[in-house]
Amino acid sequence: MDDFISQLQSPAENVYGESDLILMKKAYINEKAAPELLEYQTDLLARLQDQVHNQEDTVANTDSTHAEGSLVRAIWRLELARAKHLLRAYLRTRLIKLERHVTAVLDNPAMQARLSPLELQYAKDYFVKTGLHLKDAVLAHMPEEFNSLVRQSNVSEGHDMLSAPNLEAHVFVRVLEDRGAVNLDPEGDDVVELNKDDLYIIRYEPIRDLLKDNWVELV
Amino acid sequence: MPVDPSFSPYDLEFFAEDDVVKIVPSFSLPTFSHSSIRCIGGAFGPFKPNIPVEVPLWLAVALQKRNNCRILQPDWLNTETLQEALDQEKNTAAVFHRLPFHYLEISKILFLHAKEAFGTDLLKVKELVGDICKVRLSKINAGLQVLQGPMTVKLNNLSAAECNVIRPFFQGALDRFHLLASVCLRLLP
Amino acid sequence: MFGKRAVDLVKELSAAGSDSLPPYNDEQVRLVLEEIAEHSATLKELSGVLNEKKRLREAELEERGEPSTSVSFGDFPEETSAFIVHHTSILRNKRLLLTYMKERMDRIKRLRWQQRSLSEDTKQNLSQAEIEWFNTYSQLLSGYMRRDTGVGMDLTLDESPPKDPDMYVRVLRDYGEVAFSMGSVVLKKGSTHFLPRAEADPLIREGVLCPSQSGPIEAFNSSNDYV
Amino acid sequence: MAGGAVRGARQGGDYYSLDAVLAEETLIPCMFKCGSRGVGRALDPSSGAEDVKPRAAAELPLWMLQALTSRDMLAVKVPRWYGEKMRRKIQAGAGVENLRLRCPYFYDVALALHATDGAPSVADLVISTFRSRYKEILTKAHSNESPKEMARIEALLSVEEAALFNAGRASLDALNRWRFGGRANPTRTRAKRRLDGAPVNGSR
Repeated sequence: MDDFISQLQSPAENVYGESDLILMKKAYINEKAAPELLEYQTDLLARLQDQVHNQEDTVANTDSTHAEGSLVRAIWRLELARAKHLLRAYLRTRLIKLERHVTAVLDNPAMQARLSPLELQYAKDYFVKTGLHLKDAVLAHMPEEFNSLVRQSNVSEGHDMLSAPNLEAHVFVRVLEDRGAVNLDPEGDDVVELNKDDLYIIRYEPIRDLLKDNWVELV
Repeated sequence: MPVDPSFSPYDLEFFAEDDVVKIVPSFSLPTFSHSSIRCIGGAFGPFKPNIPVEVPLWLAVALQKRNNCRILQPDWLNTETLQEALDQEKNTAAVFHRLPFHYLEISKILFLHAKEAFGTDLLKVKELVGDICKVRLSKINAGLQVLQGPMTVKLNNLSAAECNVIRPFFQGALDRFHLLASVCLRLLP
Repeated sequence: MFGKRAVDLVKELSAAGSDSLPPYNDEQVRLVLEEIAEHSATLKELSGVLNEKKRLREAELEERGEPSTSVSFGDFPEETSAFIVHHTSILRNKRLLLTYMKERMDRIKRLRWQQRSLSEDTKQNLSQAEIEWFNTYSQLLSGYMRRDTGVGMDLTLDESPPKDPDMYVRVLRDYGEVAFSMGSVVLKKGSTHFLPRAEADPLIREGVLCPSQSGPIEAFNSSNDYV
Repeated sequence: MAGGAVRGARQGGDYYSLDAVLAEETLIPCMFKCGSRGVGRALDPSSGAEDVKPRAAAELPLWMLQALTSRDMLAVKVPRWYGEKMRRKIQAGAGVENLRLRCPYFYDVALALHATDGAPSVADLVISTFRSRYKEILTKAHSNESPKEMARIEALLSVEEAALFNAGRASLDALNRWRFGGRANPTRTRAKRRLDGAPVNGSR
């Protein structure tokens, strides 16, 4: 009977399906390759962190004194290490990008909305602490008209000291679904045909929305 | 300092370990349901002695290291298929033969941990993979040498390692071409 | 040339390379701030002169019964251009000073990703405020990584992908019997064993073991005791 | 910082970028269209005069130009390294020119000058230069020349080109070390890590 059930449960469903781990890997690759911060994968992170905690409990509660348990436990531990590595790498990549573009992110409500609550708090604290250090060392000793951290002087038009991500940078992109012609410039003079499985080096800006909507993935 | 958009070859190896290979287990797990291992990434198995099953590469290697399975040679990683791929690669300047996206990583891992799978062909297979990689890299180079300005470059069938190795240079060069050209365009009346 | 001192600060960092932290140049920073103060004083003076000239010109025109609204600072290019030169020099000095500080802060930050505290050698090269910045940043990062209030993971760990928790090792010299978590093993020179990585690591560092790619062939069929 | 220059190719550069601020130190030949009070000694020490006279020539750093040219107080001359002689050399084959010697930030300075002055010829020239040198940079970056030869080549390149050249070399080195390095996964000591926490073998 067991045999029969296991036959029904073809490994294909499990092995080939997009598990949360595979989704996490893709989210990490996209995040690392994109010049700007992407949307925080709230649900995916929550699910995967849950699964990691559950699995850790299972490992702790599995008898490893016999060979069978010890083998399975080793496999679980290896997979857990892989899952945690991905989670850490994803969060680390985002944190480094967040620090780099913190002023530009905080200056833009749409960018702020892409952060997790913890990241948003971190960004605010980081900005304040960085600003305090720069103020103590430099800005407080400058004439008043020049002592802003976001404007070069009080005659600056707007915030002219931000470090914004370079959306014109090129990225490697793979097309996931046939999309057809896509304009690369506003005039529509430069058009590229995006078909499934195509691989391109392309400017990030024109494919920004396609990435968000899962038409393409970064490589 | 920008976030480095490149991965290290070891990162790519890590990514490749999710690809599936076929193994022949030499064990079963009678006390586990369906003789399978329920992991975060799915339930792997069933593991029955001498009944082939597909598992991710990381699991295959871990089992093999513990003498619990034999990894089977993948279909695309044998002398005939590779020889064919190499010939095609040589005969077409602009087109790249379709290989697994992680062909270099997978073959490196298998050459290290599953030598037995290749039997006496091991050296020949290794050599073919090396030749294919060499031909492809020089084709990529030749293709990219003709770059004359800002453009979107199609790279169909390039592998992960190949993309990664050209990434820093070509992203930088294309960024530069684009920047220079966009300034020039603004000159036009 | 204006801004020379400040650019020397940035050149110091650039020449040292992104992996090192030259001593904090307190004196030079102070001199740059002084230069900025001088520019600022000159700006005030020039702006006084310009306003006075403009007022006089306007009065002159009004006296002649001509419209005076068209008078602008641009009518006095000698003072206006000097004003611009000083103003731009302040902006330049500000950018260079902040670039110097921020680049140093970035390098100090990266130290936190490698080590929890600063070595005495490194401290020698930092200002008091920079040492405080390291601590501030360290607290910030630790807060983000904390289990109760943060993500609950130490992000500074494992830059490289994880390995199998167990590994093959070859014994380099006779070491006798050692108790491992999975049982006791006699470490005899030349023999190969499959051990928990964390427990083998200290012995590898000691030179007793070295990592090995695979196990002994004879073991190939021997461990299927739960088939 | 090599990585910054590769990834950060953009107009004006980041406010806090070391390379961007250093590029703006480049001295450009100019002519004052009007006099300027009290800045003579600072801007042109050789003149020895307090004030700058109208039509006075001076070499001013890039960062100072825009504010003056936009008010028509300064005329910018095309620096010699973008001049007619250079143009002829480029046409004859730019591969051999030592750009580092002429202007370390050959491309970024051109873009900034162009933004300041709208000199079309300069933008045009640097595009041809990059186009004709690009292939050589790529080929050499992926060649098996000796370290000495590599250093010699790098010394001929502008800072922007050198960043590309080194990035290309580093990623190929990383691939080859991984493929032929012998060890399956070399242990990376924490001390060996780069300051930004990225693995040492990460290609830039």
